[in-house]
Amino acid sequence: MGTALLHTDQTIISYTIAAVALPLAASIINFCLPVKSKAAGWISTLAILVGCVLSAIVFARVWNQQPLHTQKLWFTIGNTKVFAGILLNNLSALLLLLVSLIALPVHIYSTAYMKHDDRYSRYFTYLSFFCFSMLALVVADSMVLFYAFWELVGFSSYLLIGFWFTKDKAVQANKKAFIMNRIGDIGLLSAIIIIFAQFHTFDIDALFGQHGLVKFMGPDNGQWAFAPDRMPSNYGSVWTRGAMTTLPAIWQYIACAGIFLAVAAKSAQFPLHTWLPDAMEGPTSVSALIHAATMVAAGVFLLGRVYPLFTDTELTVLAVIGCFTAFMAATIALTQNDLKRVLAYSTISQLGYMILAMGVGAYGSSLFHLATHAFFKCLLFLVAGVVIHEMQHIKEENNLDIDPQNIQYMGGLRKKLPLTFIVAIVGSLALIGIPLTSGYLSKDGILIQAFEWSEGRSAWLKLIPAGALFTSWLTAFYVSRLIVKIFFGEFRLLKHHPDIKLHISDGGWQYRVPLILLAVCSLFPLFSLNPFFYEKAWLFESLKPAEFMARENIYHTIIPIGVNILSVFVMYAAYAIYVKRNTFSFPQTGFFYRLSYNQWYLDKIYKKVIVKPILGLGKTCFWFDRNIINGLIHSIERLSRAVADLTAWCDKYIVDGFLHSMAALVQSIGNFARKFQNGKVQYYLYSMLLIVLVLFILKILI
Amino acid sequence: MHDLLPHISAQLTNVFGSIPYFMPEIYLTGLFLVVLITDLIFGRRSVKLCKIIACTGLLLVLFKDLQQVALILDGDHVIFGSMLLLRRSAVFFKIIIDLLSFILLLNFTWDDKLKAHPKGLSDLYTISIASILGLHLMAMAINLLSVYLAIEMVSIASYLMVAYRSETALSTEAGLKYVLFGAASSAVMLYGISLLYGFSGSLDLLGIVARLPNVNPVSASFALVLVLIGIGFKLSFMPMHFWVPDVYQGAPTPVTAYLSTVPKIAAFALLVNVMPLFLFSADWKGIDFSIVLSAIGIVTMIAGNFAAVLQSNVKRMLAYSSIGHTGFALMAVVTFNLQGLSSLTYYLAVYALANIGALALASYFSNIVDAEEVEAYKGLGLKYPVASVCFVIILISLTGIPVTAGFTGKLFVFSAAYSAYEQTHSIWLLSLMITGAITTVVSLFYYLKIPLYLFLKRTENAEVASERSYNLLVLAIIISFLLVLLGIFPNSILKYL
Amino acid sequence: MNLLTLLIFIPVLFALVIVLLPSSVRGSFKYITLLATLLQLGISIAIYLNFKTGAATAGINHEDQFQFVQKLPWIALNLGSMGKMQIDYFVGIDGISVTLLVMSALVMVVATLASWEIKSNLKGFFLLFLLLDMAVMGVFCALDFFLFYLFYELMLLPLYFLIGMWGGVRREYAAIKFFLYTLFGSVFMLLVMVGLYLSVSDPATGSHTFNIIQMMNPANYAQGSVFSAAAHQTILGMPARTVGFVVLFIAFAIKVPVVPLHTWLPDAHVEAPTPVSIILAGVLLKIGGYGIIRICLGIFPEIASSGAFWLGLIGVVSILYGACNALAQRDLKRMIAYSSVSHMGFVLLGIASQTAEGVSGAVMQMVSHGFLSSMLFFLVGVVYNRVHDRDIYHFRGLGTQMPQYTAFVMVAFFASLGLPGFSAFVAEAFTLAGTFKSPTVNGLLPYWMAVCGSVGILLGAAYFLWTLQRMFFGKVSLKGGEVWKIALTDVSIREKLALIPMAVAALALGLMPSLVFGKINDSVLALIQFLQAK
Amino acid sequence: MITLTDFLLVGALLFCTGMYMIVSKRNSIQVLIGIELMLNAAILNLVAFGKYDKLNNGGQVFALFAIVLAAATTAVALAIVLNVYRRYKTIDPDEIKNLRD
Amino acid sequence: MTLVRLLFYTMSFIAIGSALYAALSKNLVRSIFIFFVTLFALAGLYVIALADFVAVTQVVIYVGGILVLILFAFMLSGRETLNVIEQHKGKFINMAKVPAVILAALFLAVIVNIILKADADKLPWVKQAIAQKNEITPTSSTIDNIGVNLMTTYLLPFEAISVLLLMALVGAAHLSRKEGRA
Repeated sequence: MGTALLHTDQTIISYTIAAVALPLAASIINFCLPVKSKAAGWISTLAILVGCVLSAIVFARVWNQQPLHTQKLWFTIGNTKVFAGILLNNLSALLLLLVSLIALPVHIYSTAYMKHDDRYSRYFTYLSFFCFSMLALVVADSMVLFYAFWELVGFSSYLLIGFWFTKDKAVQANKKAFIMNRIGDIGLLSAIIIIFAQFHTFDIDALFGQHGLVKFMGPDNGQWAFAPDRMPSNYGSVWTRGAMTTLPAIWQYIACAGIFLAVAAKSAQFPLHTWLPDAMEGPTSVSALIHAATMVAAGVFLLGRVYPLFTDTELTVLAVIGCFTAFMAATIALTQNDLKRVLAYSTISQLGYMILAMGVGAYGSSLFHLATHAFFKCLLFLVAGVVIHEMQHIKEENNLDIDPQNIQYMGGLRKKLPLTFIVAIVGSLALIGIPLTSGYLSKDGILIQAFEWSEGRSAWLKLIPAGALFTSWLTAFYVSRLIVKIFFGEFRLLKHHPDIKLHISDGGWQYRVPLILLAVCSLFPLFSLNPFFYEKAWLFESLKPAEFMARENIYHTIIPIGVNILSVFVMYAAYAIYVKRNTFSFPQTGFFYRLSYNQWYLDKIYKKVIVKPILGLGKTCFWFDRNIINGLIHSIERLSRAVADLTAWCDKYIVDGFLHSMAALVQSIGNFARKFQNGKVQYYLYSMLLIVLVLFILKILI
Repeated sequence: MHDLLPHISAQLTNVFGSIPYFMPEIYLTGLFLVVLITDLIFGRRSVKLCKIIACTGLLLVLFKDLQQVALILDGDHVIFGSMLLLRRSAVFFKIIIDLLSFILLLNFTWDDKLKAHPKGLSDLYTISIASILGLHLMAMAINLLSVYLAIEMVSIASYLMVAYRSETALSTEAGLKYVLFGAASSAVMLYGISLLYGFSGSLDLLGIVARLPNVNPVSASFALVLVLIGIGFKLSFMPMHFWVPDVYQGAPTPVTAYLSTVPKIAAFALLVNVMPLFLFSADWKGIDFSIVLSAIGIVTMIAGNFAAVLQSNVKRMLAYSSIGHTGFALMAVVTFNLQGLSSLTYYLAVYALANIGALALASYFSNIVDAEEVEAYKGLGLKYPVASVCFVIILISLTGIPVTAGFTGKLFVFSAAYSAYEQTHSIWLLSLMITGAITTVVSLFYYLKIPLYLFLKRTENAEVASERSYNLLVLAIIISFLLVLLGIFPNSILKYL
Repeated sequence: MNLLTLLIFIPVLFALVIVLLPSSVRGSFKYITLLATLLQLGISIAIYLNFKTGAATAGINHEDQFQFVQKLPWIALNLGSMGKMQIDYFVGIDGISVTLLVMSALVMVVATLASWEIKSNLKGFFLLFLLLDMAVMGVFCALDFFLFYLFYELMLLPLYFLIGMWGGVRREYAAIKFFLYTLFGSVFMLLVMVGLYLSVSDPATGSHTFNIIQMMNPANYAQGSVFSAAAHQTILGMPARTVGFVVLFIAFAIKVPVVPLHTWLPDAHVEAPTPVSIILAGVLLKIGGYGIIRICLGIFPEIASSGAFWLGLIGVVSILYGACNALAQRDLKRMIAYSSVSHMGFVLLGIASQTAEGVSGAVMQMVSHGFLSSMLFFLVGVVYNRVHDRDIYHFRGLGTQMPQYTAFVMVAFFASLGLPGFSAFVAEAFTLAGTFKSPTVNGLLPYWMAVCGSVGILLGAAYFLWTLQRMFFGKVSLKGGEVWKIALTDVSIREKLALIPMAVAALALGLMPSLVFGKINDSVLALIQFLQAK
Repeated sequence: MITLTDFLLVGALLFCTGMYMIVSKRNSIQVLIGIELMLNAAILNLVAFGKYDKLNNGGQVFALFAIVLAAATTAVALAIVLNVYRRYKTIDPDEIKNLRD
Repeated sequence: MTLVRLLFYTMSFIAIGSALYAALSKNLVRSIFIFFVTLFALAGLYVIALADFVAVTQVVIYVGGILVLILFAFMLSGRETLNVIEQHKGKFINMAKVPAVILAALFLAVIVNIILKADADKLPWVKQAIAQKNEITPTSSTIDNIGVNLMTTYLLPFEAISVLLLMALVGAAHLSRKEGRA
């Protein structure tokens, strides 16, 4: 409720609301349409288009301005008033624009991609609903609302992953995704509750804003106490909202852990990342939007929102985990043959970067990378979609029994799909972080700041930037492998099925326009006019932390150069390896090799020294992922099932058994009483007299 | 003789003065003679006539009872030279007894099996009128002689009624068991009375109470215990309850209804007349009979209710349940206060009403489908909905679930016990209450069996026997209506008690 | 005419109509019942709309703050030395009852719509149904303990027969189990009730009273009476008030139900016909929670505080145990029944926390669960009616077979597992928030209970999603083959009519929690204040 | 002088003999005789004590009533026993146990 | 006095002895006839207790009424009863009777105990009666006293028992009647 709202602010607010609500409206309309209605696609697209425009206006107005915050009383519970409102600052405005900007091409693309589906309008219902949730998540100002949309995002992702619900794998995957996300949600919920218990408010602005409460409280003496030294001179009215009660410090850690859990689940960080590769069972366009660009970024966004909550140590933990995730996912990506899986692991890896960046304090870079990554990863997925679509086409045309996503069957598509090839190259280069792409800008920022951060810290922490560096080379390798396998060399399917017909092309404008749009966005100009210095990017400049160090040290020069040179080298290596194998029949693809006289030698070195260990590492990591982490999840599942069975057993035999034994007791008492009733009157008399007498004697004696 | 001469006129004045307080009993005696003579003159064909006479006569008696309410306003009256004590509770007990007896007398001819008795029912009316006279005496007796006489009168009448259907084996068997058990109990009781008399030199209970403290307490207690056996036989509490299931099962159903209700009420009246005298005598050093009665109550509730769970014969089950109810009613007795007394009266009245209803319906089903065992009730609920619904209401009342009179009865007993507990903090009262609560749940086990078979079990044969026994049905409807009414407005009766 | 009285006794009037109608028009009974329930719904909504909020009408322990009050002398006996017995027909509502009333009325309408499936012995069914309806409404309105108890017990019998006569294969067992369990609780409740009655006297008349509101005031307890807080009496060596609280709590806990007093519930739910399951889950379980709030907390506030830990513990155990059990079930209805155990655990947890958030959350959870569980049971009934099978393993790919049905199922499932936007989310979140706040505010519950509670939410997701995946997704494969395929038609108009109000209600409460919170807030605050003051 | 205790002891012995009979005899009539013995024991007590109740004659009058009542009871009991004999062709109470749990 | 005492002991001995014989005898007929002896002996004891009217009543009602009734019953029930019972003839001590013996013995012990404890001759009211000359002496006639009492103090029981007897008569007659006859 920071500043008084101006008239113009009111317009912005209403624009924002419109931008958020339009997809919802589209979703509702689509829900009411017949299942196969083709109008659905255009309704959704229109909605997101208008939304996009409105977001852009909002962005322009809000960017680098005073944050806008407006709220209305939602409900009162006890003495707590729960507000609902909109908080627009740089972060949310950026995301608002980003999400709608990414969603637009994906929508267009989808109209073609899903054209033949039986449940066309449902798809757009879900998609629009997702957009709504995501946009609302971005602008929500209260933790409760934030949580609500956080879950709704997960829910719409659930719907979309399981869109082809007759596919068992898809259904398994969406269940897994939802439950994993749910674990994160519980973390977030706990965190929210803890924060609420500590601060008695759900207001994000009041909590984490400029004069946010969180900044002034920290673990102290075992209490999550109020730190007087952090006390602001002009502390706001929020302080007077009820007496401050303090929780034990442990709850600060738990709150952070909960938030981390939420981040890990949404942004697929170790150890909750395994749902993301499986989620690739959904339509590819969905993967592009949700599982590459937007939803998975929500975790990073959350971190951005609650950044002040984290203490230094906690941030370090974040960095470690981000680094590890990045590294692990990259190694796994090395050996995958499923096109989308490679991209999925790459996404995990890149998200790891962002978390790492958050951890090392590169708040701006992290978000910068989030934005750039959104574009090029979305692009890559759409490319994958085209490729898969065409492979599917081949498969259906020739009645083949192949997996259209397997890159082993592809190759040489460069000719058939020229546009796709070009944009794919752009996307990959951006992903690798080659200069002139947006990826270079953001990634280098992260690396440089990571090194800067590790200065003056424990030696072990040097591993973090080192790992990040190494990961970026791995990235270069697997991306090259992917591109080479798909677009270079021969079309390997022909080897097995020489007679197949290939009627494939880049597809209609619905395919081309998004690809081009995104490819353009993946280049540097959108973000910075200076293609080499990340700190010159406008986005970064607005988000950078106050104590940001200017180009003062060596890292700023060495790292970009080192990274890129080695990356190029690695790319070449990959190219050499994967194209080389087919060189004999396709000489035109191997001219680099032929130029080198010691190609065999290199090959061997590559194979023995680099490729094999790396591949081995990748396999190991994948094995680890499948068996240990997933196994852990499965064993937890099995354990919970066992617990469930145990409780069921308990219920049936112990709790109910108690009841039955009560019944048996009643029966036995009854039987005892009945024993006297043997029909003999003298026996009755005898019992009566004896009982009376014995009782009398006892009574007298006692 | 010369010693007595000066007293004779005073005695006679006392006798004549007592007569106004004795009108209902005089009418009953007259009624007895009229019925007897009708029976003798018209023989077997006189059933209807006897019934009409007996019932109208009983109404007259009831009227006289009601008139007595006015007589007791100025306090209790000891009449016939300390033989009887006419007091408020006695009058109410008498009214209840007569009212219920009226229903029961009506009921006799409605049971097909009893009606088919080849020797006719007119004798039964004669016997039962005499028995009612005995009950009246029992409710008022305050002298060992009148106590003994009243109990014997009721007992002998009961033996005869149980064995009445002399052509059937079960009835006779029940009669034999009853008479042997009863005669033995009364012999024991007489021995106790003789000791009591010997120890105190008086037959008058008040006199006994005054002098008994001078005797060795153990001896006095023993004599009292023996007397208690006699009363216990009528009340059928543990361990004097063994005869109950056999006799109730064997006796003709209307007789069972009779036995399980009115003598019990009268016996309770007797108990509340006799027992408090000993309890509140400050000099009494013998056994604490409130503890004895509490213990008996607990054991009786348990024995009756738990054993009933395993029964399959409806009448036998109701017999056990009546034992359980005795135990529960003892809870009201051991409070020994006015509230206890009125709650006891109410509880007994309601219990008796419900029990009569239940047995009337047992007769009803026995009449129309020859169902004695609960298994035979299978699926009858949908064929005879009205009767079955009444049965359910009546059983609910017996269990003590709202909104039936049984519930309010239970509630009043509990609250009486509670208020006594509040003053004494006696662990026995508490355990009585807890046992009462537990056995209520247990009682549900078996009471529910009947609705269970009536409604929940399905049966294949769909034929519906022609509905006869409208009388019983009407009776059951009236009773269940009354029970519900009393459940909602217990005030209407309770405020008088 | 007092609206509440009207609300309570409308079913009886209609029941009389049904009694008098001949069996030849049995087809109209359901419409008559529907009319009755709709009328009730109308009245309850009118009550809701006219319900005044504000601290002056908070209710709880101030008799004059209740609304729509009707108080008529009913049983007044002069017991001589024992003083006078005073039982009133005393109905009235405060914030806590009003929302439950509306919820119950709506659930009753839906249950009536679900009764279309009943084919045999219609007269009996609808009579019992209406009787049950009356009792339920009465319980929520009664402010005299005696009256409360009367209605409370009055529910037993109709339910026994409704389960026993129209139920499934093991209906007898289920019915008896239900009856015995509940009676067990209520018989002992009777004892405590009598004890309270004898301890409390109405300051206005001086006679003993069953008035619940008067029982809340420690000043009304007679000197040295059993339940007087000042007297420190003992029963069997335990403090009398503790015993009283525990006994009452057990009675209500059986209804709620909490572990380990819950085993009647799966049996009763599974065997009961759909409308009865709906009422059982939708309304009856709430009576337990309501009773705990109104009676256990109201009359024994200090015991409720000292025993809060145990209450909370039981709540947490119920949440987890119920969820685990649900996970192990393969009968759909049983699964949902256990999920009810789990969800109702939140109610207990919230109540135990004794914070405004916790108690509000608990009430909200009751209302929300009322709608959602009714919806779930209705949905089970839909499938069961078509093929008479409920085994989760016997179905597969129903999503293709019955798309609309699946949509409803998804709404119900996701709403139940606490998806934001639906009522359960708000309820559970605030229950947990209240629980977590409790250690700092009043120090009653430890922190870990909130954490364990949230694990319950997770488990909830697990079993619902598993069921969804197993039954509704994948390729169509049914145990009954083609026969089932033909039988399994999508939801009919009537079914939609029943389902949509529920879904809308759950959604509306999720979006506008103030619909509930607005009405209950003052009462909850008053309750909290009352509890703190003790 | 014959003391009261003497009478009482005689009565006690008779009483117990009667009690022995009612629980052990395999014949209803003998059981009845046992009951009569018990009654007589009581009557003996009454009569013995009645000696000191000259004015009211409580004991003796009670004894008279008891005798008469015993007669009535016996008559009824015998009527029933006869009926039992007709139905069961035995009067052993132990044999007559159709009514039992 | 000693004569009376002797008489008392003799009578007591006969009464108890015959009662025991009746109790132990397996033969119903013998049992019944020896019971005659018991009753006569008891009547003698009543006389010793100065209750001559009671003694006479005892003889008339018991011996003349009840026993004859029993004999009738016995004869009506026919020889079969006798036969059945005679088959049981056997050992004098039957194991099946042991519990009954124990019961009787226990009772005896208790009763004797309480009789001795009560110390009947020293009861206050007895002493008072002796002091107030309210004691029946061998010379006083009790019959007229009883008559007056029955018509005054005990009028109610006296009248009531008539109803009782009538009722018993009706009932017993009903039971014994052959079926089908009015």
